[in-house]
Amino acid sequence: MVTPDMTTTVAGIEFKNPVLTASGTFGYGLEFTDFLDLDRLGGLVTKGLSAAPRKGNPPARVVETPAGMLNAIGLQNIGVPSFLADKLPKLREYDTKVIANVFGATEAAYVEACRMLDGAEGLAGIELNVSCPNTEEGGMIFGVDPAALGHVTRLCRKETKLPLIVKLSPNVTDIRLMARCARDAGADALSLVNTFVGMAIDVERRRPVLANVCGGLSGPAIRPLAVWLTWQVRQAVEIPIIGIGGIMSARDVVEFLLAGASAVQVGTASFVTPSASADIVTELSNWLSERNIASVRELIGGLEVPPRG
Amino acid sequence: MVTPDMTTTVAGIEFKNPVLTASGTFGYGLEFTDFLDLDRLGGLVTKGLSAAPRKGNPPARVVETPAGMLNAIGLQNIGVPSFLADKLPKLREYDTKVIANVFGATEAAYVEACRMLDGAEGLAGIELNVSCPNTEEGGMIFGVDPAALGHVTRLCRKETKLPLIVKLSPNVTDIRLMARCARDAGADALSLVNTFVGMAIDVERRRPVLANVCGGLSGPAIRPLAVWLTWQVRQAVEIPIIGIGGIMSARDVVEFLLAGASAVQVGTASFVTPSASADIVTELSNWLSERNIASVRELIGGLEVPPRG
Amino acid sequence: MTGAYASTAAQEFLQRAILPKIMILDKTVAVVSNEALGNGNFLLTFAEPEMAAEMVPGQFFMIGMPGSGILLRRPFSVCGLPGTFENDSSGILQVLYKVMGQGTGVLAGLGDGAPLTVLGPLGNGFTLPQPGVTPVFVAGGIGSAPFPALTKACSTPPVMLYGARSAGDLPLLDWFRSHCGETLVATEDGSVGEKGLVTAPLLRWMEGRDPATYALIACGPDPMLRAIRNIAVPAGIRCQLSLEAHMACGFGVCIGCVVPTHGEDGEVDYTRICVDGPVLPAEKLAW
Amino acid sequence: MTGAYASTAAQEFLQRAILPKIMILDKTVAVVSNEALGNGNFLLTFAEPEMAAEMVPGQFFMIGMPGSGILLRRPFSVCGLPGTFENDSSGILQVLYKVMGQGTGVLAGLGDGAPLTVLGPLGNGFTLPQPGVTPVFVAGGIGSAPFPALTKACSTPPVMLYGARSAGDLPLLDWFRSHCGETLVATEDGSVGEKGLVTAPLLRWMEGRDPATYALIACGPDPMLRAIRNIAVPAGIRCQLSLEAHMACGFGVCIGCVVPTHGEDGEVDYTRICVDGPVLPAEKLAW
Ligand SMILES: Cc1cc2nc3c(=O)[nH]c(=O)nc-3n(C[C@H](O)[C@H](O)[C@H](O)COP(=O)(O)OP(=O)(O)OC[C@H]3O[C@@H](n4cnc5c(N)ncnc54)[C@H](O)[C@@H]3O)c2cc1C
Ligand SMILES: Cc1cc2nc3c(=O)[nH]c(=O)nc-3n(C[C@H](O)[C@H](O)[C@H](O)COP(=O)(O)OP(=O)(O)OC[C@H]3O[C@@H](n4cnc5c(N)ncnc54)[C@H](O)[C@@H]3O)c2cc1C
Ligand SMILES: Cc1cc2nc3c(=O)[nH]c(=O)nc-3n(C[C@H](O)[C@H](O)[C@H](O)COP(=O)(O)O)c2cc1C
Ligand SMILES: Cc1cc2nc3c(=O)[nH]c(=O)nc-3n(C[C@H](O)[C@H](O)[C@H](O)COP(=O)(O)O)c2cc1C
Ligand code: FES
Ligand code: FES
Repeated sequence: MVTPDMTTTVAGIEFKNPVLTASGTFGYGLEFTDFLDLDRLGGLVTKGLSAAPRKGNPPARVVETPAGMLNAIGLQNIGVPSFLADKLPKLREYDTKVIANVFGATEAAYVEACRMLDGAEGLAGIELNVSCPNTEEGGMIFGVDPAALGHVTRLCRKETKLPLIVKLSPNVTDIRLMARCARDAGADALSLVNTFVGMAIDVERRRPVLANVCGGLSGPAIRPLAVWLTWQVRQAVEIPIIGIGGIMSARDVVEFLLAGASAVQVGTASFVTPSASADIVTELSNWLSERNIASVRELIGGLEVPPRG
Repeated sequence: MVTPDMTTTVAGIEFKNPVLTASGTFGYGLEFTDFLDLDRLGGLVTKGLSAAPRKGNPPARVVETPAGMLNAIGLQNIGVPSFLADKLPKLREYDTKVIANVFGATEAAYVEACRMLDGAEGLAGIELNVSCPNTEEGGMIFGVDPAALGHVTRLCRKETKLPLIVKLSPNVTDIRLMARCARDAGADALSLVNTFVGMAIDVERRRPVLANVCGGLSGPAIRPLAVWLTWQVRQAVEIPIIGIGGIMSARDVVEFLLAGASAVQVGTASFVTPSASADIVTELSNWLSERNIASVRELIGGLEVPPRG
Repeated sequence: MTGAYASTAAQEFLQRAILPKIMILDKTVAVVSNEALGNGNFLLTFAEPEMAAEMVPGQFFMIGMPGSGILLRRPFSVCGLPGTFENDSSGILQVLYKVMGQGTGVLAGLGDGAPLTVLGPLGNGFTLPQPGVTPVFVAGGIGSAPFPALTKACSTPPVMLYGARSAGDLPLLDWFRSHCGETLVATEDGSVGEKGLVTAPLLRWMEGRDPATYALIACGPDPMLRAIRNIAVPAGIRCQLSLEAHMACGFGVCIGCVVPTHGEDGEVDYTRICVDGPVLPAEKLAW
Repeated sequence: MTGAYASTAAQEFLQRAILPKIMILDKTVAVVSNEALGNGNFLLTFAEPEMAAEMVPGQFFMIGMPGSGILLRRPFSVCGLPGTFENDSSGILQVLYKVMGQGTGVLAGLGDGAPLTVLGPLGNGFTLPQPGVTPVFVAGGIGSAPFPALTKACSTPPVMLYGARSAGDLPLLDWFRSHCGETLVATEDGSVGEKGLVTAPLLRWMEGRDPATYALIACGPDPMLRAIRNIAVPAGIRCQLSLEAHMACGFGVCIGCVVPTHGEDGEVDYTRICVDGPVLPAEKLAW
């Protein structure tokens, strides 16, 4: 049994393993210290941050659906200044890569958040959330309009020397087009996917369950869709991909790696089992050893597509 | 307890109840006579028919995913002539509405299939499948390109006096645009949704599970997405909608009706429980009686969206 | 006067909030028993000594049903702590639940020995009224769940006001009758107690009493909690409400379980009830 | 000669196919027992008299596990019909299964009394060899599942060639040893029987024998079935293969479960094995 090499590099960031936690599902990281050792993770992505704090949507904000959940949190967050003052100093004590997820209602707001974060000690990179479906001003337009996506990416690129990861929306006809726009505008890597827009109805009250009417679908239900989009983007661009969507186990991680992701993010699973991300690191390491796979990087893009017939 | 009025009208077709079966999940109807009385159904939609028979994709063609399944059947079918000669005469013996689902690799093939079906005795309408993700020639381009959709719909509209239902693809950035194009081109009604494109990987063999690489996701997993798209289309056009996606129970039917559908189609549920469609008719009738709702039509578009705050 | 009591309640609340934080445990336990109490109400028992040792009344668990296909865990208050229903030393814990939908439906089908994943202790729990202050409980139906453990923790025998739609929805009535100082019942259909809402006997009980001598603690459906808030806050009565909200995580990270509260800036804040609740002083709510 | 035997097999096959169609039943049954046989193999027993009365060896069920979150049912051959393992009149049916993934994992956890949804009889079943023709079974691991019922239905004692990776993967070895005319075993690791693939003892057994005196019936992994097809078809030996494919429905409507076969037009056809199989004459396969 080999002890597999779990390291992977995305956007110039060296991760000790390919398992990161997804934005909005891991708070600011510190909430999880009861459940796992943050040092075990490849990295963590913060809750979406805006230049100023935000209060978010009225409740109800979450509801379960078959093998998934809808959320319409509305990007409630403490704002970049509080993150830099209260959270990042504590996160620096851990040996894991911290990535700030950033959004804005306008291009100027994106730019301002990136500028505030640039040069922050202990920050490994910025992930631009151009794809949150849950607020009118949450950047959805940037996620579905190629020109808008390219423009906001280019502006943010100028504001920061940090590695820049653009998180794509799945709610588009052709994600390859969006991937190319983000790359051309200077993205170092892409992460995908954010949630799919969905809706649940309380049939007795004849009302949407969520106050926001629609919400974002996450969880195992979306995994086959996310794996397909990862594979599609892999064909379209050469920059690294972080795969996201419904990952619950090491097997699921391997699916994304084979489809072309260089790392992954664990989202909803952390709500179900708070230690899920760290558990998956252990499970993945064992999975590789059992199969005598020396490096996790061997799996990246390793999907074989046999000729038809 | 009232005996509710279950009738509903879509595209000028009067259905005895709003529960139809979805194309590709109910064969040609006759395969289900062991399990239910076809007379109980509002209607049935045939497996997708092309002018000439087709052999479909190599196996594996189906695989389960969380709360869903992927299929890449590749539109294997007996062709319109066999349908007219062997199936339709037998279906005429039942008191239910038969709708032919039609597709083609080219505009000419769509037109030909519609022309062959026009005037067939016992056929209540045609559903154009412009949205099958599983073959290179299966019409996906018509499903995602507004101009192509409008054009093929217009051509088919000219070929047949039968009510024309256009079945939309969910794999688009803005389904409202597609809905408007189909309506402007002469569609009497819209049905939505077809399957979402997805992929599953056999991690041991490092290959796609499906020989076709990708497949279409159906089942409960997609229901929140389909309900949202139904509601979106409801805001965009006034022609009737048939709601489809993950319906397993009467409660799910009500969700689609409230979101704006005038009828629904039951798909994957018929694989899980062959009598599902008829069971749902009974369950829906009881659901209405228990709540003293006199007509199922009261539910259509009945969603209340409270003001925010 | 209103202000004085309100701030007392808020102060007590803050005291509770600065207690040293207890570690949240995530355990897999086996069902010890899952007793049907009629009308879809069940009493679920499992043993988890470490959790039992730390938990206080008003806190809750997130309970998962592995292998059921249900994704998220479900929140349930602790109903019985060791000593509430029986004296034992094995860390027995009880949950009183009602079948409402899919998750509770699956739970109701579990037999002895079935595995559960249990996350807890979660939330803040109740602030115990000072000795000499009479705790006045107001419970609506399954909202009675947290009160057995709380009854045992109170130094003064509480008054229980127990309301529900019908007799079958008062699963713990006998227990409260034998453990509370006084138990007043109201059912909407009048099948037991007086006919109507529980607020009617509550108002009668309050009549002429000095608000300094008692404190309200309520748990039940939102309309009931609103009605009680509207009685208590203007009258300056100390009042804690145990709230419900859809939850994904239960430990503060999804920000899903918020309720609108009065923010310091005078505007509405959204407060997570899984960490800052589920118990909030009535005057905080901005419904 | 090749042609002659091949067409006999095809004819027999067609005869079977035009038997009057039997109604497919959809029933909810309770687990009678779910016995672990080691190495992830289980023998599942339930009772369904109506189905048991109609079913023939080689047919299969689609089995669903309500409340498990598993969407589709899973296909399993009938292993035991009334009288196969025990004589009883209560319509006892058995399924032999191996834990492979999520569905079989859930199945393995079910206790007595757990509900199952069972659809059947499905598929065509085996064509019984004529009296005097020796049935030669070739089973790979869990592919032995349909053979107990078939053994009992044969008028001539069959020869069993039983192959697997290792001793633990031969769950029914003792049963076959005491019910077949002859039982030859091969394991890849040599832990029981000869070391290697089951085709080796098969070829030795066939050596010098007149193909008119026996008929092959095989069930197991695809590579094994292919090897047997490649032995049988060129030699003109009657050979039925019981196939597997991913299934959604099991009764012919999803067109998911196809295998490539030689079509009448000389091109490849896709044949649904849930209705036109799972048993096909080896010469039909266009692998
Ligand atoms: C802090 C807290 C303590 C609770 N304590 C108890 C208790 O002791 N006993 C008891 O019977 N119930 C209690 N509840 C309510 C209980 O959690 C819900 O009844 C349960 O989640 C319903 O789940 P379901 O799957 O059966 O219903 P479904 O309606 O099928 O659930 C769908 C979704 O809605 C959520 N949901 C539905 N109703 C509620 C609700 N009232 N509150 C929160 N989420 C809801 C579910 O969690 C799930 O995500 C408590 C809720 C909270 C927040
Ligand atoms: C006609 C027929 C008869 C069968 N009889 C038996 C039997 O008697 N005993 C037994 O142990 N097994 C039998 N199998 C195989 C059995 O159906 C699979 O092992 C089982 O479906 C695996 O399900 P899972 O959820 O545990 O595996 P997973 O791999 O988690 O299943 C994922 C999906 O793949 C499908 N799948 C996976 N492996 C197979 C397979 N080998 N064949 C078909 N579908 C598969 C599943 O049905 C499911 O849709 C039979 C298959 C067929 C087609
Ligand atoms: C409650 C919740 C909040 C989220 N908040 C954010 C966010 O602030 N920024 C962001 O980019 N993605 C956010 N996401 C999306 C996740 O990061 C992730 O892309 C998505 O949940 C899919 O992964 P999963 O299926 O593993 O959960 C959120 C998801 C959930 C469920
Ligand atoms: C196996 C399978 C085959 C299908 N074939 C067709 C088809 O031929 N034509 C079509 O328009 N839709 C086809 N569909 C899509 C269904 O009609 C339906 O739109 C989809 O399955 C979503 O509904 P559901 O979630 O209830 O299954 C097929 C779906 C499945 C699962
Ligand atoms: S339930 Fe997730 S923050 Fe409260
Ligand atoms: S399994 Fe559906 S057609 Fe065979």
